[in-house]
Amino acid sequence: MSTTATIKTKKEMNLWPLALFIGGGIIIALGATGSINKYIQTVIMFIGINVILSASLNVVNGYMGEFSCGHGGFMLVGAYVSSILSVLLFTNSKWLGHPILPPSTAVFLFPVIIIIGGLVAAVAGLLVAIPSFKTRDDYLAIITIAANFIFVSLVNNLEFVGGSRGFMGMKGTVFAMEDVFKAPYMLFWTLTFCSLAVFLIKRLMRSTFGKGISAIRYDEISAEIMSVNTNHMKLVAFMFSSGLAGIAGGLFAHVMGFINPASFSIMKSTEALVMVYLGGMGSLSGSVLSAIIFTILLEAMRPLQILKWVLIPLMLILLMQFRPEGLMGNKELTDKFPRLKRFFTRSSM
Amino acid sequence: MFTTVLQNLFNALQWGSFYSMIALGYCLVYGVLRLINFAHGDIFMMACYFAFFIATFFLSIFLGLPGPVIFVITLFLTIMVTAGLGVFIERVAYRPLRKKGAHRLYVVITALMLGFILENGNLAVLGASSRRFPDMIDKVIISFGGVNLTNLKIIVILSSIVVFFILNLIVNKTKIGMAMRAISYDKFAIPLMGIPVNKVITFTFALGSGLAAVAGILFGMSYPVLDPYMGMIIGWKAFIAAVVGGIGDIKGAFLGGFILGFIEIIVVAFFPSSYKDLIAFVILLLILTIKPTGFFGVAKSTKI
Amino acid sequence: MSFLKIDSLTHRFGGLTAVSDLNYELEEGGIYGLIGPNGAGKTTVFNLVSGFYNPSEGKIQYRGEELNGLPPHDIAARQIGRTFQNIRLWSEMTVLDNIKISQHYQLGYGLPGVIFKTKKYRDRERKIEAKAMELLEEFNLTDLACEYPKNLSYGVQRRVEIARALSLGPKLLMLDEPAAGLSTSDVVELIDYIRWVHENFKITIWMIEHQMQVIMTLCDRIKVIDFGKEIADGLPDEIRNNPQVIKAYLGDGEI
Amino acid sequence: GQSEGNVIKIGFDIPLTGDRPKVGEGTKFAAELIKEKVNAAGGLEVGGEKYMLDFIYVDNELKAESAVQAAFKLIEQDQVLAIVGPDGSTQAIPAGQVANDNRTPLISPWSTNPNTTLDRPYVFRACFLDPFQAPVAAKFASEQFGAETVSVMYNLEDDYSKTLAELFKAAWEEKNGAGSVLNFESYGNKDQDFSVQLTAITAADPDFLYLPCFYNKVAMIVPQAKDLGWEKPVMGSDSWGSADLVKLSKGAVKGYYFTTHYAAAGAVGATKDFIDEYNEAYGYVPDDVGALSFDAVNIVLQAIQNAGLTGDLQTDRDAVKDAMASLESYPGITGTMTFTPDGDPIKDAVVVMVNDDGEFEFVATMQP
Amino acid sequence: MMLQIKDLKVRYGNIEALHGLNFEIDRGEIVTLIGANGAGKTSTLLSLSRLAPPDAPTVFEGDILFDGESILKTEPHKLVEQKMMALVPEGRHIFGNLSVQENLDLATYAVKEDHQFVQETEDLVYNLFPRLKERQKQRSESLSGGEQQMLAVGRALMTGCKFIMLDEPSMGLAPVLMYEMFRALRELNKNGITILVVEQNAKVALDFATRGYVLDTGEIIASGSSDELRNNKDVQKAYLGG
Ligand SMILES: Nc1ncnc2c1ncn2[C@@H]1O[C@H](COP(=O)(O)OP(=O)(O)OP(=O)(O)O)[C@@H](O)[C@H]1O
Ligand SMILES: Nc1ncnc2c1ncn2[C@@H]1O[C@H](COP(=O)(O)OP(=O)(O)OP(=O)(O)O)[C@@H](O)[C@H]1O
Ligand SMILES: [Mg+2]
Ligand SMILES: [Mg+2]
Repeated sequence: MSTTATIKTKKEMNLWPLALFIGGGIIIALGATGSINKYIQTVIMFIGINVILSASLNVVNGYMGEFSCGHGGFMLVGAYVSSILSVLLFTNSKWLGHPILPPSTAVFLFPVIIIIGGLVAAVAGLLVAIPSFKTRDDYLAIITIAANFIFVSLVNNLEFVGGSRGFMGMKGTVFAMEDVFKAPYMLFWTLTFCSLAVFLIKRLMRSTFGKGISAIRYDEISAEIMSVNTNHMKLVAFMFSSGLAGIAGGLFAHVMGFINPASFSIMKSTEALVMVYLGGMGSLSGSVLSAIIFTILLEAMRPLQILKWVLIPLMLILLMQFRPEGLMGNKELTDKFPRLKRFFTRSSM
Repeated sequence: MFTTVLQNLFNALQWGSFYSMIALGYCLVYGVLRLINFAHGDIFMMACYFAFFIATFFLSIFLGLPGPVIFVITLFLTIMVTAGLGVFIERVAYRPLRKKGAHRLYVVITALMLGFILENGNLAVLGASSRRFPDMIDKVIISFGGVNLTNLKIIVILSSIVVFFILNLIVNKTKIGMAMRAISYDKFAIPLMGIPVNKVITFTFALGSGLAAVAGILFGMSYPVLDPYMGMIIGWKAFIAAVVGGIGDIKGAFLGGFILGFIEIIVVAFFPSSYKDLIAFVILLLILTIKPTGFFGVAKSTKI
Repeated sequence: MSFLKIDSLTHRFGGLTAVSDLNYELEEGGIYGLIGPNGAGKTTVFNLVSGFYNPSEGKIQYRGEELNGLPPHDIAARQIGRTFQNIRLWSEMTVLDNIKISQHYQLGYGLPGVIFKTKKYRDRERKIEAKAMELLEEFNLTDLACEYPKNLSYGVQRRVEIARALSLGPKLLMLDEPAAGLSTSDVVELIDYIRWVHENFKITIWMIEHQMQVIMTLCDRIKVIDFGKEIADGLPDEIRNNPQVIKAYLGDGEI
Repeated sequence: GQSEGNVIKIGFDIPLTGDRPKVGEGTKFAAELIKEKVNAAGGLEVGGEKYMLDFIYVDNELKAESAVQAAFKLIEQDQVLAIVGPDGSTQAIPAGQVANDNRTPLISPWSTNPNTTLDRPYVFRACFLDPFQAPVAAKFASEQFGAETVSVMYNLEDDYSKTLAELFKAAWEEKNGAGSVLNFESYGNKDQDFSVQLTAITAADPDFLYLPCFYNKVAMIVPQAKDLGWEKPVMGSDSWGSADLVKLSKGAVKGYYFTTHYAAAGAVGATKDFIDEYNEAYGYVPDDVGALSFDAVNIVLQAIQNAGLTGDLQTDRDAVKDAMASLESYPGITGTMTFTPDGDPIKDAVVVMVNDDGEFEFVATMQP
Repeated sequence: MMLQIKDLKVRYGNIEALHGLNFEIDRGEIVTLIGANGAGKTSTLLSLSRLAPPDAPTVFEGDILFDGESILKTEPHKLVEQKMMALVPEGRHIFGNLSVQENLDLATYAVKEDHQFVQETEDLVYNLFPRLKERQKQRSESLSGGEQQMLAVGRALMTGCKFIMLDEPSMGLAPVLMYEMFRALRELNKNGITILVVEQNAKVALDFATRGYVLDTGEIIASGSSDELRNNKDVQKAYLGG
């Protein structure tokens, strides 16, 4: 039995990222050959972005059990930072003048600016991480909401990035890359970052270090008394989560080619929330699943116009009636379908 | 200058009154179920529409009736209907989840979804154009020394205070109030005290929604342009107000409403108005960082 | 220099003084009992030592080092383990994880370590895993390694909690009413366990208990407090026959 | 049941839900009028052949990202020949980018932000730009009220309102010197109480108030201003032009002026016909969005007729775009239009007054 | 017979916890239910008090008769309202956010009698546990473990029920208090209150009760008067630790 227990932990291969990598590869190939049209491609890109959003929010709301409602705010930070960088570095724009670097370098530097966006967002995460030492529960929820409002209205007042008029020109960077070599860059990067995010979260939550985060969810006091530095873990959780949100933001900005504060309002955060709880608190595969379902649902029901916004909530409510723990509870897909696990384990040996 | 300050004082009082009344509704439900009833803002919105239809109906058939009478009738009926709506929502959406022992945040998400349904359902049914709330009480502008007040402003401010005292009485002095507070701490033992849990909860929702109705009517009269999304942001902010006051505590919600009202209005009065949200929310964030359980909330002293 | 030294420890909750001017000395390797009527302040003393409360007055010294003002996790890292009056396991994490997590202070790697799966990370994880499995073995919980505590019976949960406290590798183990809610047969078992732990791990044990059977058979020395003040201190027999203690705590056994 | 050959697909990327469904509705209704008519007449005559019109309405929820997806859907999935919309600049700017990248002509009825069409050969608009409307308002105000000082109040989160406010401020200060704008107050999209801003404004007591705001906000602001003792005139922008304005404000706006694209009251010829048909069909006088959309759609159809159809989608898209760019003084119901190289129409602004019957009465046609 | 349990089978989800219990209690008796951890004692009391899942197990077979009437369909709060039975639950479940006094007041929610009755019971409780009197105004979550236990018992008394079930009342109580409490319960019993007490500490339980049932993994394996049980070899071995 002791062996099975050890095996169990060895079995925790990164199944999801693997699946994503494979799937992603195929999709990119299809995209490159133009056998799936741009519309489908954008839908896929938005799925990727939403997966990052829900999976990262799940670290705080699911695994750590706090109720953060301001994810959109961190997305905004990442989006603006990486957008400004990319316009500043690679393109010619009214706002920021001539490109600082030869545009062709974008091909290599694009992921870098996205990551920088993520890092800045992570730092922005301190705005809620530090209060979280003393403030808990719904009081903390309010702090996160406040943070969201703050970021949005801050940018609304920043003239040099266009305020409420929004900020644009990131398409230039994408073109710059395509000039070097024609390929569905955004598709590639969204899927790559998406799998990377899932992969990292999985790793974190499998490690004893990361399990300290879950310990906070189930009993913060005994966690602290059992030598878990809860403040530090909160810091890690919040910054990690908001950092990933920032990355999602950066990708979003470059897919859209135009961003404005309104796109990252409390509504965005709400969407992320819905995806997390729909998937199940503390279930990574749940988050991924729900992000996919949710995005496709939103897109598929577009023709229903206003009724869409009545039906989708209705469906979610019903779903929660039948699955009061979300799609997956706090289980992973592999816990539900052991066969799947065996398949993946074999394929990942 | 002085008149401006005085004028703004009244502006703040009126605006704060609305936050307070809605916050109280949040606070009631939260105080009992630890449920952030995000649908509350939209129940408030529905109340506006109910009042709109009821009032227009009565105004159109009883041409003779004086405004105040119609106002009272509308008030009464709207409270009834809205309370009904609140109870209905509790029955069909929240109670089943409770029975299944779902995590409280799933109920919160359900509440969010219900909000969307109310908003967009309304839009789908009533169509795109906004509605104009009928005037039931003729507006009287009272001005003294450059300060302009409407009779409505005064009614609003007074109502919020009255409502608060009534509520305070119910929650702290009556047994059902005590039961409400007890449920929030430990539902398990409630029946063992001979208390019908569901009755208490139903009562709570009726009360909370009734409150939203009062707020709704007065709001409709003060800001007569109705649209389906009017409840959303004011709802969020009222909830924030409730929390800053110390959520679950009636006093807290009441004062929290006014605090937020004042903060917003002072900010607009003294800074470029575009900084309203920015500064207001920074202040809130600071308050909660310094006082982690708001002004009146007591920290749940964990005994180990 | 004594192992644990408490000088004129006082703690107030608002108006109420839960612990007042308490002095205490533990020598390494002993089994000590702390008893007293309900609300005497026993648990509070434990909470003060483990850093959950900061003492209003007085000093706590552990192996020559002052603990006052240290956050709980730092105190734990100085190898003080404890259990709780009402079990506080991470009810929805596997027993194995429960045991692993309390080695948190020994990790020695951080987020980067996890992200890049550094060598150190892999070593540590392996060690932690091994140690955890070993402990489970010793407490014959191995079959339950992947169970959730919430699905375990009360007695077993108590055992898991002790195992968890031990995986922290404590030199001092504080047990708050370990026998509470155990049936008589389990209590007998528990007594053996505690004795075994004491010998096997060579550690100092300090316990609060209301079941005299446990206290009297295990403890080398017992302190009795009431209203946060010491009313007696001595060997089991002295305590058993101390009239003051009988009056305040033990009672006459009449039903 | 139409076979590919004789159908023309035109896509609409418009807000049918979200905060301002009324706007999308206006566009949709106007388009429907045209479609009914043309199809009733057996289709659109292009190069001797009759083509049935197929209009595809996609909701963009008044969200930027949604507008982008909608654009992609129309271009890639539905294979439309051209796109009408989005109405708001926030959606039109990114959607325009998509259309331009994918070489599909797009015309926005109502987006007044310069960036929408800037450096985008495939993107057009049917309305004049803010830099045009603002000075007109300034000019008119000083002539009509002999005003020297003004207070401005605008919606911070609405780039339309904000841009216009700033341009007006600039124009006014150029006329009457710095400091002639006494207040420059703003509010948020979801605000309902404006008493503080208005308190400040009434206290400053300017000659008039400029409100470049969406009509439903105007309907709230004006009465609140009057409650606070405001008696001076108020001037607005084209976003006032909605039948609902008077209803919602309970007539509080009567006697006030605003710059717009056309005057409903006392309109003649094609304009009047349109208004009557619209009113007939939907029970209210069309907003200016309706009117502009009407023109937008007609411009597209006109361009198609001028260009002719080859059957190859991309060639036709390019052709239509060129045809639109080369339209000469097209007689729209909101004035005659010729497009600048940027794709912006050159047309007159109209100033109207809300008369005592609550109609929008023609006052003057103006150039800055 | 006041209370008759007929062939009671209950389950949590699909885990069967009781496999057909049969026992009865008459007015004025003191009966105890002893057994090891997980034997099903709590489950029994919970099913008697008719709490709904997930708090309590579901009864899927058998019947519970109170004065000959089945109470399977009766809601839990009705049982208290009609003064049938009160339960002191395992783990206390006091209302931590209310003061000690409020906790006691709340327990009289369904009491229709005049003030006097309430006043008397209250005095009784405070005499029983003077410690509570001292803490009257304190937020009850900050009470010590034992104090909370006292409050829980006191609360059950306030409901005015004539039949009280206690689940491990001695848990966490100091010896002296434990004896006091059992003496107090005796007193109550003399005043006509029927008592069913679940205990881990079989010695004490049997000293206290007149009759007892021994429960093991959901079944009654022995029953009889306290003395019979005390002298029963298996019982001694398994539950009296000797
Ligand atoms: N957080 C708190 N706030 C206020 N008072 C408290 C708090 N914690 C404990 N007390 C009070 O301090 C006193 C001592 O509490 P403590 O839990 O130490 O008693 P104890 O000796 O452990 O009793 P028991 O054996 O019943 O557990 C009690 O009277 C209790 O009411
Ligand atoms: N909520 C629950 N869900 C599933 N099984 C449960 C639940 N509660 C109890 N059980 C199971 O039912 C059986 C009886 O539990 P119960 O608590 O009645 O025993 P007990 O005699 O009260 O034990 P203790 O003396 O430790 O309180 C046990 O095997 C337990 O595992
Ligand atoms: Mg204790
Ligand atoms: Mg039990």
